[in-house]
Amino acid sequence: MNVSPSLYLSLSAIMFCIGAVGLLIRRNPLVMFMCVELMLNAVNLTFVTFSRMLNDIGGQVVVFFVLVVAAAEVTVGLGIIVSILRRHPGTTADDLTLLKG
Amino acid sequence: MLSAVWVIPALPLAGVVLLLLFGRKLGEPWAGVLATVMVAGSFAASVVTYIGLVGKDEAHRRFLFHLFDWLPVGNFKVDVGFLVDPLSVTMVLFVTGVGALIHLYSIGYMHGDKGYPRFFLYLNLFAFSMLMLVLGDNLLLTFLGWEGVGACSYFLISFWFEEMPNAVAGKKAFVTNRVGDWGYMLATFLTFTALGSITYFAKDGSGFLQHTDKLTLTTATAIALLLFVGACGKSAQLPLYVWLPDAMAGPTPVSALIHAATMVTSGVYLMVRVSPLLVHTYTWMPHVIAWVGAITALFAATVAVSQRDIKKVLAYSTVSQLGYMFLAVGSGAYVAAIFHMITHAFFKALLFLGAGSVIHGVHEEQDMRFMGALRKFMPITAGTFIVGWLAIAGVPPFAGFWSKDEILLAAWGQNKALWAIGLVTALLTAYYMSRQVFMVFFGEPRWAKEHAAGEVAETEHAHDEHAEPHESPWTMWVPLVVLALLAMVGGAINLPVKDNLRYLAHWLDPVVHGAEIESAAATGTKVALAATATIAGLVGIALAIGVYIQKRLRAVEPDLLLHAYHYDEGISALVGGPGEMGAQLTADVVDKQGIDGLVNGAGWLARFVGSKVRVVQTGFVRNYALGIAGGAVLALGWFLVRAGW
Amino acid sequence: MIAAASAITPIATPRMDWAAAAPLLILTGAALLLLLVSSLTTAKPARGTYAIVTVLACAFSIASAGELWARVTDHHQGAFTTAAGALTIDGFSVFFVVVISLGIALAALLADDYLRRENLDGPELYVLMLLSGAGGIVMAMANDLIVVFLGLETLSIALYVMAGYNRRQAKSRESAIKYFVLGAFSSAFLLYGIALVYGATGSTNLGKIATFLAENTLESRGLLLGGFALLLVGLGFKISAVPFHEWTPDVYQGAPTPVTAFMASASKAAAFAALLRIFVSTFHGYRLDWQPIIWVLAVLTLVVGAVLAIVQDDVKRMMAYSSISHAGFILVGVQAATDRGTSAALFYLLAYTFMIVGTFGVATLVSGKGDDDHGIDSYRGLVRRRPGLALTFTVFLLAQAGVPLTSGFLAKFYVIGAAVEAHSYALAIIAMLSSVISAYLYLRVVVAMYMADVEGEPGPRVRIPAGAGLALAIAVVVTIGIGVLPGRVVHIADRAVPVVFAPAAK
Amino acid sequence: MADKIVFAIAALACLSGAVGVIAAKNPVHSALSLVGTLFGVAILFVNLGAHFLAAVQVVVYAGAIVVLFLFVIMLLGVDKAEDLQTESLTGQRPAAAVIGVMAVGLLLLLAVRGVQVTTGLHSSTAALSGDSSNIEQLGKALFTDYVFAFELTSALLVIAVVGAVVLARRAPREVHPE
Amino acid sequence: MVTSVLASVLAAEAGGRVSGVGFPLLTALILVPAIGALLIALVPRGRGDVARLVGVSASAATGALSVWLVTQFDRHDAGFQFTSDHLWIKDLGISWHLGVDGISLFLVLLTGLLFPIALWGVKPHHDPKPYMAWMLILQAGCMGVFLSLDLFLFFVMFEIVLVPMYFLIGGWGYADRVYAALKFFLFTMFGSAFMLVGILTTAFLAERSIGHLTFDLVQIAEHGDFATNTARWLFLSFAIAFAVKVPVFPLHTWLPDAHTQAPTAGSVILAGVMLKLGTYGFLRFGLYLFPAAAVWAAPGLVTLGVIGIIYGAIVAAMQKDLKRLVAYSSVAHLGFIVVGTFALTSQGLTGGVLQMVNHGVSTGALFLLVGMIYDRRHTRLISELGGLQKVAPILAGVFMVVMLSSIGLPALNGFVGEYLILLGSFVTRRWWTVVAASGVILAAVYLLWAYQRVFQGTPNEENAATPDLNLADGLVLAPLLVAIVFLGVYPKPVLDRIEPSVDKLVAHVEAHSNYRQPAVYAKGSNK
Repeated sequence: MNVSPSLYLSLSAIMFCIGAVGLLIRRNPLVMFMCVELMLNAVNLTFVTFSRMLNDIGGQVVVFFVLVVAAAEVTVGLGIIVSILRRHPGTTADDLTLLKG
Repeated sequence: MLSAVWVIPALPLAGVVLLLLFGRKLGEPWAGVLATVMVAGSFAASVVTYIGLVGKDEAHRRFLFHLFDWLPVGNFKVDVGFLVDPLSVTMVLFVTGVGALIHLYSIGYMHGDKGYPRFFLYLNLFAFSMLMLVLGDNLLLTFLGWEGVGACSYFLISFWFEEMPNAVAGKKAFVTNRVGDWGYMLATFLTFTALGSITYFAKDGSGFLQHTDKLTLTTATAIALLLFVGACGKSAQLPLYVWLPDAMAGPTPVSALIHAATMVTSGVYLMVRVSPLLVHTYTWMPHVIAWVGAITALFAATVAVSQRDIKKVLAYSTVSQLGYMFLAVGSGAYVAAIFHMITHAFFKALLFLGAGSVIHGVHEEQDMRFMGALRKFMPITAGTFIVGWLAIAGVPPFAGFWSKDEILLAAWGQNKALWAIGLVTALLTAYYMSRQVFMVFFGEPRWAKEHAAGEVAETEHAHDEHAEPHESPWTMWVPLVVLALLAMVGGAINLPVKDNLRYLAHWLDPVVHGAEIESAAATGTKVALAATATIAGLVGIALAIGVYIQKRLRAVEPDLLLHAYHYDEGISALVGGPGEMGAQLTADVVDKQGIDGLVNGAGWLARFVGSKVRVVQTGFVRNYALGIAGGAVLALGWFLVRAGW
Repeated sequence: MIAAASAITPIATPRMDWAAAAPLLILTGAALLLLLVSSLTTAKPARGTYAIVTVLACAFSIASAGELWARVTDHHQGAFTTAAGALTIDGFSVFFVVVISLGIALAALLADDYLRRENLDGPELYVLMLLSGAGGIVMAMANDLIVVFLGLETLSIALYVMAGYNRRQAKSRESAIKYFVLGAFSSAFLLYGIALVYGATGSTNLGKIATFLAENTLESRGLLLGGFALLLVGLGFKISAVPFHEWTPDVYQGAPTPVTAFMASASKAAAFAALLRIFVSTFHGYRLDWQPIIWVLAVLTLVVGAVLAIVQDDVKRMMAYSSISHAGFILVGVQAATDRGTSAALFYLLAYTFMIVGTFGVATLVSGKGDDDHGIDSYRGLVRRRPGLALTFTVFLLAQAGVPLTSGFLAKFYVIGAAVEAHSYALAIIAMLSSVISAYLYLRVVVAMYMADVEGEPGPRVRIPAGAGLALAIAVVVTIGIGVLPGRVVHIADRAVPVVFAPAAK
Repeated sequence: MADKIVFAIAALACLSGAVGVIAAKNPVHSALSLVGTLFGVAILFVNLGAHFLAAVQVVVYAGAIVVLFLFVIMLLGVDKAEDLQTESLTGQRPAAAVIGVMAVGLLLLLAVRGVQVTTGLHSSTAALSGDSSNIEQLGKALFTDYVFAFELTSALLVIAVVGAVVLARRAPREVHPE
Repeated sequence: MVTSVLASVLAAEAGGRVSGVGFPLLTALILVPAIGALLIALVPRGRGDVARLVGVSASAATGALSVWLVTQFDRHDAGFQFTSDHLWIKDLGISWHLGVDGISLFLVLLTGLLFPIALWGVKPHHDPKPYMAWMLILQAGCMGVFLSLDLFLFFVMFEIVLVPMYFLIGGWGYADRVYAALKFFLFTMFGSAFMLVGILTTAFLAERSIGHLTFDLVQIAEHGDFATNTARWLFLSFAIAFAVKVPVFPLHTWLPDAHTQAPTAGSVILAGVMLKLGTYGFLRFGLYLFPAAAVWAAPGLVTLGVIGIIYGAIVAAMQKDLKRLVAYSSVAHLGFIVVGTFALTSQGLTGGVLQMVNHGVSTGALFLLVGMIYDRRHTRLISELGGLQKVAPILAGVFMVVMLSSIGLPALNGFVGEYLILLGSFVTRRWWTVVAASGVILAAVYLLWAYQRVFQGTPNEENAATPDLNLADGLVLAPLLVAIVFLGVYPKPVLDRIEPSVDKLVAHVEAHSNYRQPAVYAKGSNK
């Protein structure tokens, strides 16, 4: 591979941070959740890059599992979001402040 | 025979227990009788002991009677045991003797008082404590008696506790004494540290008085000073005399017994007891004692001049006479001190009881301005009182003359100035005592019209307002007569005219040997001094006649003296004012707000911080995420720094 | 075709020691059973059936754990790995099997009546509990970071659902989504951490990592330590260590109380299991690098938890905060990075499981229908209405305060001992002082129950159903029992330290 | 050279997609730009020789997950634009910015410096550069070293199903317990 | 195996004598009240009288046992007697190790006798059942503290006593009871927080020199060696806990609240027994474990003690609440005990130990009396009382005696203790003692003043209605009065039993530090 792995890693790092920041600044729960997906993807990229560098399949296997986890999370997560939005459409993350203090 | 000594304190103690248990059942007069019998009994026992001691030859007139160990801890050993030697026996004799008489007197005096049994309970308790004080064979046992008599005087001064002033006076007495006791205790500590023992004399020679030579000058002086502080408290010397005048709040027999004859003299006793120690102090130490005594004597005498309360006069006179005794002690005339103590016990007790009788006669009136001409109504009282007056005024051949003479002689030997002060005091004494006698027994009766005028604030007996003054019952005047006799001939126990007539001196010699300073003055000087003293006394009397009988001279009774130079008021103001304020400050500001404030503050702080921090818990999920991200960044940063990147 | 088919060489699947996985199998099996039966049969089963099944499953898993314990403590066999080094069966994991199973069982007992009361009855909650419990056990057994991750997700995802289980309640829903969003967020960090560690060591298998780190010295530790940082974020979130704790009070308060009990006991235990195995054992060589951070986390967690707890008026939330402070205590044990520290943490977790389940159990009962009356006022004068319950609650509270002769005291004693042995005296003292602060809040509740003079009607009489009653009874007995005679448990905890295996030679 | 270009394009896709996700007012647009990112990542996977993963990435993520997102959005009709100008939480954005920047910095540091020193033990599971194909290796690994994890995912999926059911089905109407 | 053998050897070395009385007497002392508490739990809620009966008899039984203990005690053996030592938590080297010596003997007796008196003498105003149960637990705990020879065990007992007292104050106390109870609990817990750390550190450091982990007091004290500074820190960690309990100025502010708000019996026990936990701790765990450090810290603690004496007296004088006044007087008295303890002379220490008992008796009696006054007048405000001596002479008399003992009048118990303390401390710390002795004056001031305001003067009509002591009250107070007089007149039997152990302790201190007890002028060497 003649693209320096550090580029891949940097890319994933940036993606990860974008995702994180996105979760911090977006109010729409769905979008926030997408940001999580972004972060996971970034990590995936990292894994694959490392597996490449280390010449080891393990990293890729991990990505496989991450995909599964992501899928499961999405299912449940969306379920939760739905159960809320269905009652009060347009609820944003900032509207959920019954519990505080 | 001597080993029966334990009976002496045991009897009054028994009296205490019995009165405690059955006092109320016995009631009047049997409670009083019981008490009197007990003390009389211990007087008898004392006589027996005395005889026993006389039986021994001079060298062996010291008998130690061990009862049981009291506080044995490590090398500190204190037992409950009695020291029988001429000094203690002398004390015991006149304590029990005078005590018995006063008990007898009280039977009549306290007639009809609801606290009758309680009174005699206290009296017996006092007798017991006093005997422990004088018989104790170590400083601590003496201290036990010392505190005991203090407590009793507290009980008895505030005997009529419904009257707040009495209660206050009692408290004052106790606390002031405690100040002295503080010195006393420290003295015992120091003695123990220095000599490993606080027993006066021990069979194995370990008593601290038996090797005072081991002491450094400083230590010895320190011990002596501390003990003297104690003595000042108990014997009402400057600056601690303030409690004694107030102590007159108690029943008159109490004033006679405790605040004239016995307890207040225990300071003198203590000083004489430790005379072997005083020898090893710095030479200025005796001077301190002498000067304190002299100044107190003069001070009190001047104050007595303008007192109106019949008992207050006697009180200040007592203070003054006690000063005399310390003057003697300070001048190395221990015998003279004891001698004066005894004679003083006679005539001052006499005077007090007489005063009591008068007060009784005029229905609890104490202000001399509302008396007068009483000799017609209570002849016996008057007669005996006059004897007492002559004795204290130092008119030969009454008892007072001899003892006072001895002291002045010693003072002369010590320091002429001291002698001068003593002389002035003698003059004043004669003056104010004459004043008292004239105001009370001579002149025209003032009580009747005063009563009519009804100016009298503090008369309880309003019902028999116009009743005539009357003579007291026999139980009261018998003791008066006896004491009067003693006051007349009391001097006989120590006549300086011929050496072999100085019984007391010889008797006490084993105790004060090596400490007693024999007057070096020539016989001529002695006579001259005696004459001067007598003349001084007579002058005083003459002045009084001029003022109060013939009314040629105007009476000088300045308020300054009436208020005793405002010394007492000053102290009270200090304690009650800034003192109490400071304490209040400590309690409210320092303790409540300061320390406790800090404690509660800590609790408050936790809650405050909590209530501030909880706002971070906004409930906004994105804030929480922020926290997590922030934490992540910090952790990452720290680790990378750690990794050296 | 046939040739082609025959050309396929079968994969030599690794040996699987089924007995070792027995606890997992039992729990998941029970879950599936409940699921199938309840979905296939229309008839409503006798009340309490689900709970009973769950409890039985836990009982069996504990029994199997007993078997395993005998095996791993046996000198000839000892600890071992299975499933191609994915799982480690050692005293440590067996201990957690017991703790987590207990957590499930007790929570199930609480849930039984609760669900009927809130009219949510159904097998799902139990299924989820069992599965997430299984996930927790996996975390404890895991010998591979990715398995840890999967276990964690299994645990969490189920918990997200459980938190929102009482859908009619806005609070419940809110707690669910908060927990979910933050959980996903933090697990992303965890994953990144794993990635970094993988990059630095070339493997996700703890055994391989350990041996690699033991045999080689990295010329630059940056990648590895970066991994540490992010791993700590992920796990710190789960154990609700400050500053990753903020979800805890909200979720604990909002979730159905039995679920809260489960979270506080089982899921916290699982997270700590992972933390201990990864850091204390695997990264032991690098403890000088991570101890300071744990130190800071511990202090923050202790103090913030305590200080915020005392200003709460809602008992459920109060206990949430106090559970944070307890996590701080356990972190003190972790920080010691010694075997004793680990044992102390284990003991603490075991003791804490009973205390906290008991506490939330009482809360479940007192809150009454609607699961809403958690204000401290609803405890006022409880001693008049239910002296027994009040006394029980008092025991749990005092135990949490660390009063002697309760398991709580010994737990603290043990943890502080570990810290002291590791010479972190400052931490020990801070911990004790924070426990003084938090004692205040426990006493506040006690005051409300005993000393508040309630004039007027004392309020509704609290119903104590059989299941919850049983759970409380067990909890209180154990809490005091361990407190008085802790010798046995201490002995076990002492021997239950994790073992990290070198990879099976290929 | 070629893969450099590929990388450049893919990276561009990733980043623009990512930015799009967090910058788009409308959730639908976010979802779509997420797809962009996912594709970019997939391409990079290919570039890195993880062909199977690339495929799965497209299928699962783009094909399933994002669709699910869109589905929900449509279902609940929450696709109205979100106003990104205002920030209700004071200090949230600055803080986020600061943290973001720091995070980027640190992670880049790791990425750049970390790489040169990656001395992990090589091909601990199985060497990529073997004769067998990526898929085969992956499969092998899944069923040998990672078999337990693989099995565990089943539990995960069960939970997902149950959870979805529990959460999504209508709440039982209030029936008063006996 | 080896350890157990070693342990037994050490125990033997430490002079531990196996119970001379057939059965584990000390364990019984702790268990009897505990079991009594359990029994009360079984009593039906309605039957308060039964509960009370059980409570009184259980505590009385304990009292009887403690008396028997004293009779069986061998006064020539300075070491620990009746020891019983059983392993409790094996893996941590914690054992149920009990023993009694001259220092603890009379505190055990005090605990044994004061509880039945308090329980019998004062009826709770409500809920007798839990009240009795808590009291018995408290008694068990206090016994445990005085008997335990294992650091862990000691701490357990030291802490456990908080709980019953907390409930007693909070449940049966007066207006401010909740605040007082919380303050008491948290304050003490704050102190013991440090001690717990100290205990553990001690054990783990001692492990090096002993070879195995143990919390056994005797083993650690005899065989553990600590670096100078370490020992100092450890000593301080213990000292804080004890100082709070004593309480030593300035950690005293919990005391007035707790004592004032507690129910009468609570105050009696609090002042009579529980304050001694601190002073006893100083002796048993401060001096014995860290002799050198104790010597090092002595000046500071003596200073605090002296401050306490003066300060407590001054603040007491200004109190408006009679009970609070007595409470503050405890601060002063405990100051004396601290001074005596850290005088490090056999007189000072012996006096200190004796004074613990004395204070328990006198102040216990004082609180009983204040309680009786309260029951009659329903006020503790000095300003509202007055002239009681006229209407209740016996009450007044008894109060006077107790007060005088507290003032330290010779021939009463208070004096003996205070005198020995001052004597002992004068030998080593002259000037401190000079100041401390003035506390004797102040004590007279505030107590006599209080007596004057409460008992003397003419009573107003409310006070005029005050009934005098009845027979029951008299019987409650009688034993205390007897003790007051007896200990004042003939303390020898008590001193003889205390002193050997104290001397042993002092010798221990001398052996492990450069401190030497100053030799006062020896009696043999005269002439």
